[in-house]
Amino acid sequence: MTQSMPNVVSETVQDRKMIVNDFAITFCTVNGSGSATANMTVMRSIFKMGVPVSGKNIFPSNIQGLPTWYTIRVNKDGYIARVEKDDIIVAMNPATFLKDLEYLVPGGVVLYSDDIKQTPTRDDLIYYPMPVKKLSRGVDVPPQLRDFIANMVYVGILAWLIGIDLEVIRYALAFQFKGKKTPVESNFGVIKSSYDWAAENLVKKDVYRLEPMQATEGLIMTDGNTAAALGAIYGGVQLVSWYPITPASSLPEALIEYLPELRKDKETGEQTYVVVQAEDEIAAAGMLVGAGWGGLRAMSATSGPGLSLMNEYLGLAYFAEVPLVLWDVQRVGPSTGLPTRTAQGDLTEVYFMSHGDTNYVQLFPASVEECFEFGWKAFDIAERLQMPVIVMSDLDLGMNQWMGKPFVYPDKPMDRGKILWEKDLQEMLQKGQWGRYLDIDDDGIPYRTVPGNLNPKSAYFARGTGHDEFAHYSEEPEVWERVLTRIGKKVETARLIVPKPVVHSMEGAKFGIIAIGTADPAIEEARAKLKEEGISTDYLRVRALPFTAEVEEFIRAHERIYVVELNRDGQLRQILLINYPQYAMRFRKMARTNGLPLSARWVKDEILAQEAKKS
Amino acid sequence: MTQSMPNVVSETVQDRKMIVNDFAITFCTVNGSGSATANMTVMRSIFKMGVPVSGKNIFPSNIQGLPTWYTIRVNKDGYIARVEKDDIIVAMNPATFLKDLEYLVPGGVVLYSDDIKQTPTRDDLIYYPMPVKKLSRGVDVPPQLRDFIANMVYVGILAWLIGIDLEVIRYALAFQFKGKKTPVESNFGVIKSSYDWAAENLVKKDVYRLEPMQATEGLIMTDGNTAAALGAIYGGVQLVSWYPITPASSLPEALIEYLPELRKDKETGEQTYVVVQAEDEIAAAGMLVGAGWGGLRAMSATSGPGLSLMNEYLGLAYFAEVPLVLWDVQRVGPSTGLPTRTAQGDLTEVYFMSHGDTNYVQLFPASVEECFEFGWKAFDIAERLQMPVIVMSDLDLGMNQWMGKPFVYPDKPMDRGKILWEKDLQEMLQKGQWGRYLDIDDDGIPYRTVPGNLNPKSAYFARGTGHDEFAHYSEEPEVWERVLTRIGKKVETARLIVPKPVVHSMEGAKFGIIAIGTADPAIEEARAKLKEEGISTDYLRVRALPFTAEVEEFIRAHERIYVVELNRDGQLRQILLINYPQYAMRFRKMARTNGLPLSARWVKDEILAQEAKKS
Amino acid sequence: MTDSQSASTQGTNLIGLTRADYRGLPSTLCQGCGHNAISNQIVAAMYELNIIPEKVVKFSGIGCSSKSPAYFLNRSFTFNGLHGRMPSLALGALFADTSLHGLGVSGDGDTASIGIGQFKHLIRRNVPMVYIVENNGVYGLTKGQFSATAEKGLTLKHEGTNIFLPVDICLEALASNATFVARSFAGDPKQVKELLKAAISHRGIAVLDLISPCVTFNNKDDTIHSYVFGKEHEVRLHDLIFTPARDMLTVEDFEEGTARDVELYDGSVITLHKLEKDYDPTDRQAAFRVLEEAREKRELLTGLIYANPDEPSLFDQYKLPEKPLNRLTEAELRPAKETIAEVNSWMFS
Amino acid sequence: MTDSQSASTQGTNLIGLTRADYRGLPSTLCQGCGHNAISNQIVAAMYELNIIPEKVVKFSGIGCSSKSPAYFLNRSFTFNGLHGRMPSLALGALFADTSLHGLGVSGDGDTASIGIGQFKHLIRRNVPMVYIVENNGVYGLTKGQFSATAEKGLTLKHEGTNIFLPVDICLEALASNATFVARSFAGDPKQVKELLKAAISHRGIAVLDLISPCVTFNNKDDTIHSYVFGKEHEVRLHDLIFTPARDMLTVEDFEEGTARDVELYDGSVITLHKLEKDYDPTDRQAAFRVLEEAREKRELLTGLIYANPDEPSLFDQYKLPEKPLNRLTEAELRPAKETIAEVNSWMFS
Ligand SMILES: Cc1ncc(C[n+]2csc(CCOP(=O)(O)OP(=O)(O)O)c2C)c(N)n1
Ligand SMILES: Cc1ncc(C[n+]2csc(CCOP(=O)(O)OP(=O)(O)O)c2C)c(N)n1
Ligand code: SF4
Ligand code: SF4
Ligand SMILES: [Mg+2]
Ligand SMILES: [Mg+2]
Repeated sequence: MTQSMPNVVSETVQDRKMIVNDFAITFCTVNGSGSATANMTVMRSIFKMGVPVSGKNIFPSNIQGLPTWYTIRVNKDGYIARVEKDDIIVAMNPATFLKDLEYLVPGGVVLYSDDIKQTPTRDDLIYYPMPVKKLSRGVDVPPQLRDFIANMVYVGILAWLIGIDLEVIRYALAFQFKGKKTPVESNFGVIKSSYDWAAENLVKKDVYRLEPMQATEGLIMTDGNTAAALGAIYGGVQLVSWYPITPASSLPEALIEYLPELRKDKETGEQTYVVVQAEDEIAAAGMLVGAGWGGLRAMSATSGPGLSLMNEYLGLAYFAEVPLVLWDVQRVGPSTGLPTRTAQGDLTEVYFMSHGDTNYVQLFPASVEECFEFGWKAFDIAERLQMPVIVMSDLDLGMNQWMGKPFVYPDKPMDRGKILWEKDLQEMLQKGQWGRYLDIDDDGIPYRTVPGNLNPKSAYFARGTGHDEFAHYSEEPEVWERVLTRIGKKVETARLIVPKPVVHSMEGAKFGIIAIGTADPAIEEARAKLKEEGISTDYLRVRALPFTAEVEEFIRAHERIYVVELNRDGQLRQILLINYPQYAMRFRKMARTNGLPLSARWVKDEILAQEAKKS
Repeated sequence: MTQSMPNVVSETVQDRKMIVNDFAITFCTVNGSGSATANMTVMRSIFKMGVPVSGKNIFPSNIQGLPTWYTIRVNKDGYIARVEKDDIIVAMNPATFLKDLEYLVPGGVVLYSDDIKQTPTRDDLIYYPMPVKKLSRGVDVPPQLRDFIANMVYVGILAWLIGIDLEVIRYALAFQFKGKKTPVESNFGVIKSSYDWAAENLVKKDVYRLEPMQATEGLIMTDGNTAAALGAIYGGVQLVSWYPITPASSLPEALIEYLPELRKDKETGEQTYVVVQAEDEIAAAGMLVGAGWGGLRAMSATSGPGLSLMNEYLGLAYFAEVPLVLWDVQRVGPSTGLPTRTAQGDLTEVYFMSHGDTNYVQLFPASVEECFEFGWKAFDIAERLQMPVIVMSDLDLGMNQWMGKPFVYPDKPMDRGKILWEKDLQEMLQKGQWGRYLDIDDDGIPYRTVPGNLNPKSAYFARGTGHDEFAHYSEEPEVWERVLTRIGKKVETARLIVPKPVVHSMEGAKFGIIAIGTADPAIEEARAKLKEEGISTDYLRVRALPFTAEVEEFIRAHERIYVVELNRDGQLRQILLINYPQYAMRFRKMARTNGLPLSARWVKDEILAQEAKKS
Repeated sequence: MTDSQSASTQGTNLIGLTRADYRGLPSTLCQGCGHNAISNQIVAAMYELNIIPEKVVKFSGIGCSSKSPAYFLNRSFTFNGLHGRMPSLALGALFADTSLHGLGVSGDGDTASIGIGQFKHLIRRNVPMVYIVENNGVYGLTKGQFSATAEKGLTLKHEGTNIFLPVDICLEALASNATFVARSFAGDPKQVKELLKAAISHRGIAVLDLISPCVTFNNKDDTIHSYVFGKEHEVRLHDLIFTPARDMLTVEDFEEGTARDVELYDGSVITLHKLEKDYDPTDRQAAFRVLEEAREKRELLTGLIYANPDEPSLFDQYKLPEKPLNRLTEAELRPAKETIAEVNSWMFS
Repeated sequence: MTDSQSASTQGTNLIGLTRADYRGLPSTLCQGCGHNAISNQIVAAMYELNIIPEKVVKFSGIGCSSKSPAYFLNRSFTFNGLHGRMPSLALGALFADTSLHGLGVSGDGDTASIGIGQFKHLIRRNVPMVYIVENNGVYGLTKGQFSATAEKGLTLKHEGTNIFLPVDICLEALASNATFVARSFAGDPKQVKELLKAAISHRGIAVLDLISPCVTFNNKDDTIHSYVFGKEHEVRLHDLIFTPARDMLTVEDFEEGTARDVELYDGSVITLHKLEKDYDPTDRQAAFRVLEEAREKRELLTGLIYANPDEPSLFDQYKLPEKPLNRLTEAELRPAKETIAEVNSWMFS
């Protein structure tokens, strides 16, 4: 095939201006072929060269043999949103080769495995063949690892092409293989020899080049699910009940990995936590409710279908006032939808989850450091409010690798909320009275006891049926209304303790933008681009529901607000409408759901289009 | 105790003006004591006397021995809303006796069993003792029916007191016992002798009196669940899958009762329907989805907890475009809540049911005739739209007895929607192409085939995962967005075919009222009262979601709209806000949930209070 | 006479509590409901076992049966949860303090219809608790529909005739490797009580399938869940007496060869007095066999059907501190400040 | 040689279809996955049974196994539903046209973890369909967590070690009164195919527990769901051959006393050729026993474990018209106009 590759881009490198630290590379492979390690190695290496980098894995919902794309964006300014075009592709999958070419910018680079026999359709690209088979042949690895090793070929050639430091690569490999010498060396061997082959046989004709920077110093790199798990561990999580589901599984799996490291006594082997794989999400939710009621910090992680199954139990938790933490790592719905693609499509379901009038706290992390932070904070909020807290992450955040600030040790002591042990109860009873559902402090939140409390007055009968302030069964109309109204009051208390939004303002902003979670990178980048075109914007990133006062302030200050989100119906906007009817006409819908993270380009174009229509 | 009853109301009947056909009687009994038959007999008798009547059963969530109240409202003007005060009580339950007295108007009547030994606390009432034991002793019935028969004593005494025609009572009994002579006669015997006892021993001192009218001629009397079942039978229901839950159970049970009468061949015994009691609501929903997909008219009935369990399956039905009908006979939530009390608290849950972006049709019947009508119509809508239709009834409508217009035979042929059998498909293929999810008519609704179609091109692979117009699996971003957007378009088609709202206008109305379902009687009555006070109102009763054009028209025409509903958070108002941001500030919240149907008094007072605040 | 019995005659038990300390609110179930009879035996068993009421946690689903925890052990924490989903609730809660006695009460609808999945997975995990099914073949609270344990051919007022074979709670428990399986009858209070005591003392899950007539909806003389049927067709596998560990000296003597003992993990003993045939409740195959035979003969077979006293419970599978998890302090739960640097180093920092 | 076999050698079967008419899309499962082997046998069985593909409806839950219906019988309707909830979907759909063959494919997670409740209730109702569990002891599609059939002690990469006894699909089916229960192994294609044919011809529910190795996540030689283990530890209860009703003349002769026949309701016959011991698959007690023994011996016991060919299916319990319900017309479904007056009279009008 090499011969049939067009080579019309005849300018040499010198002819064109180099593009340094600002391009995107997509690895086009099939899943199950072990390319993840190779891709991670490239990404980590660039990161360690001090250059800002981000990775997006677009993978199919199966295990082996289908097309998978991994895009690494290198951006000296630190922009990490998804880009719509590639500058470089590493083409390993014949099945998608021709299609993959379409996504390249003119002058883009095609590093292709010489297994690929199709004749490319574009002649404005630069083609480099990679003799993958040949270069991986010599290596001494077990046959089942052969494919795996083959991927190291492209690492080596790419390293030569864009200038990744080989020593940094070795460092990244050492990290990957936890320092185990054999795999590090055999992989590095292939990389090195491929690098050398490239140096000898290829002539660089493209313009993409890495140069070391200092922009990632002190940063960490991880995925949101791992960060969430670690945060939860620092939050003192005690019971994890879960049921596998993409893209949530790796969160409990990270708990399974790290809990023994951090929460198991090195000497006695005693563990201060329990992880239970439930038989389904209803059971997982039931375990949460039981454990939360029992005074444990209990959490689960799930995604759409599991969330829907938990509806009934979450309504019980709301009404029986049981704290629990649930991570909803959102994927594309409705129904089974696209299990391996990202979305922000469960907001309204959660907002109105379970029959009857309910309310929950939702938290919206947008970065790995927020995953860590909300990982522990969610427990404080849940126990303080005696209410389920649902942390709305998504596949993009949960499963992709992100640069981030190092995790910060919790800056507050744990808030175990209004829990009464034997003596506390004794004192309370001496001072006056205690009723499980008595709102003594007028903040909507009663005091609770938990099983194991041996004070003979501590026990009460928890239930999902009508009850009075003393947890006695009641069908009295006034009692029902009073208790449910009091529970409703918790929302006001919640507003005071949930994370406040993050606001970014510009001088002379023409309008506002409101968004949540992983819409963030695209918005930040789009704002910079708009700014370049002379359009200043303000931006508020909501971090929790119920909304805090800052949200209203922001809305009040802006005549026009784009609500940017990854779903069809504009769910965040719907919730804003319900909460701020007085500003209803300010909210512009900017919602889409196609399974991909937003790009800055779409955000910018869509805003410009709507702005144009408006005027 | 008779002696301790105060008797200070010394005026004789002649002194005071008689109150004719306008009062409320509450029977205070314990459940499981068989009082339902007695109460129904009274209600049916009054109805047959031509006097408008309504009944509300306030019963506990257990089977036997707890307080139960049955209120019959007699109202010559035809108002049937719940009233807050009683004119007459029939006190059979010592446990609640003193409390029951509190609900009486001054001058009210207490018919009490002489078993009750408490001294009453009010002296502005008229007390009549009833020697229940004595009067029921002589009757020849099996011992387990003794309690049951005892209730007939109060029927007889009440009949004397307010003037119920004995022959009408016999007619009502004959209806109750399906003409079986023995029970009719033994019950009637007790009624007659109690009547005679009263005539001989009591002196009428109160002012309440029935007089025959012609206001109920041609009307029927039944409960909403029965009406719904019958409507469904005329809608050709083919598969009923259900799981018992109060207050929905009597709907499938009515299907079990009436289907064999109407849908089983008298000769061959062949049935054109199947009823399956599922193991839970998830299974019930699954059977619906299977059957609906298979081309059957499938329905279920449930209430809050069951609805929450169905979330996942309903999302699948939405996305795989499967028609089905679900009756949500609402009770008080969240959680198990008050299973035997009424509410309209599931609107927002249903509106946003299941993860991801979804949409459903909701229908809101407000009368037994509408239950019948929506009973069949729901299938036409569901099959036309290939979408779940949820009929939002409630305990008040579903389980209480209501007067109503006779059921009207469907005025339209069945609409089986866009279904293709062998020949249809053949023709379509000859003309062009067919794809299960291809929007040929540009109304968002594709054509479907169903299993059993033997055309070799008919089969397709239904799923909850991403798929293209030809039902092929797809993870393509554009395909996902296109298909989901197209499904979203169905809402617009739905608007054109769902039942339109009912609008009642008055000359010079100051504001509008919007409500649904069983808020209706209280609103109608409140409007009349407001009118008496010189305040004219317009009223729109929504009968379906999505909203039709008439709703917007109504909103546009009113500066101020009270949205009246039986829940805490103002759910209908929230949905209005989402749909009509341009009118957001017009919607006033008027929501409450205490388990009881609304009273006209509360509606009126609350409107007046809000009006006062406004000005 | 055992200690506990002697104590009871004095009005207080060994820990100084009266029967009243084990009671609950007045029952709101129907008069004569089998569930009430069972509540009474729970009170008696707990009293006689000298259990501190605060050391018991009760759980239930939804149904008349599931309401009954309100009618005993007022001084114990209780969670009356969702229909069919009590097992997961109990599992989560019991981890909070593994020194507590878990006591679950469910119905046949709650367990065998909607709840069969959670029931079986609870058993599979051998969660240490007593799981009582108050089995009346019908949904009481929703007024008389078929439950999954209704006999084939049973006719109910609004429902027609049941066309399915019943779920056998004991067989299901066995199939899921339950470590303690018994059946009894609300009309046989003494046996219920002894089985309860043994169940409470068992190391893992103890499933009690208690036939408990619904007098309102399913008590016709010829239906298998009725009082009359039970009285007439009960066949006891054995007479059984439970002796707590500390009472070992007082174990009653049976004639040689007429009794067999099952020693529970805590040292207490169930003595099984042979009736018709000798029956070995540690033989799983035999358990399958007698259940099958009883079904064929339409007998109400009662007694200890199977026990495997030593199988580790779920809690034995985790190495938990002695202090209950729910009493652990911030210092015990939150990793020390120093660790954060290491954690960040794991993140390729 | 049977007709169907002879037909197959000519490239078309008795109804003139080629194997290709029974195929599906190319599999996207891993190479070597047991599920693919089973798909192939489904194609073969359907082809050899001369079944019209349009007369089959396929159902599945969610999992790699549940994807597999895309890879066979392209010309049959299929509904790939929700995780663990295929049984209710199938039940509802099959009522639409009871002349169709229902074929459900599930996984061990789909059936034994989340789905055990629906699985057991489907069986209890004896819904006439084939229910295949492609049992690999692991969740394939979510990348290797324990399913409820994972062996105790199994260690998986991200999950640690499984501490629970496995759910035995066949035992569960038996306990729920399944009328056809078999186990086989994806590595024993001929047996799989014969069992499939018998299952398709059975009157009621036919449960096939097919051990189907997950080569990616659970195929270590010493684990019970692996190919190597299966090859080494398979113990066949019998050799078995299915003969459709119309092929009766061609039934192979076995030596006297070495075989026993099970005649299915439609007249077809399963001939069981005795191996070690004689085994009577109509004996429920024996079925319980061999399953128990196999478990104790850690054997992969395969063959027809239990059959009760004549038990009425769910559909037999309803008197349905011959015309499929989903083809009934408005005239057949909507009561006549005259009836409305009578209905109103029932409403106390
Ligand atoms: C999800 C859900 N579905 C249905 C119900 C209604 N419901 C309440 S109790 C009950 C059945 C109880 O039967 P069983 O467990 O046998 O208890 P019993 O009343 O007979 O003691 C049902 C179906 C409910 N509460 N929740
Ligand atoms: C409600 C719900 N929970 C979780 C999932 C995620 N999920 C997809 S497949 C699967 C397990 C499949 O395992 P199994 O049935 O054994 O099939 P296999 O892939 O092993 O063939 C799970 C948990 C889901 N799709 N839906
Ligand atoms: S209805 Fe039946 S189960 Fe319920 S309380 Fe009454 S007798 Fe007991
Ligand atoms: S992951 Fe396992 S079960 Fe799934 S396709 Fe691959 S081998 Fe088969
Ligand atoms: Mg029951
Ligand atoms: Mg599996």
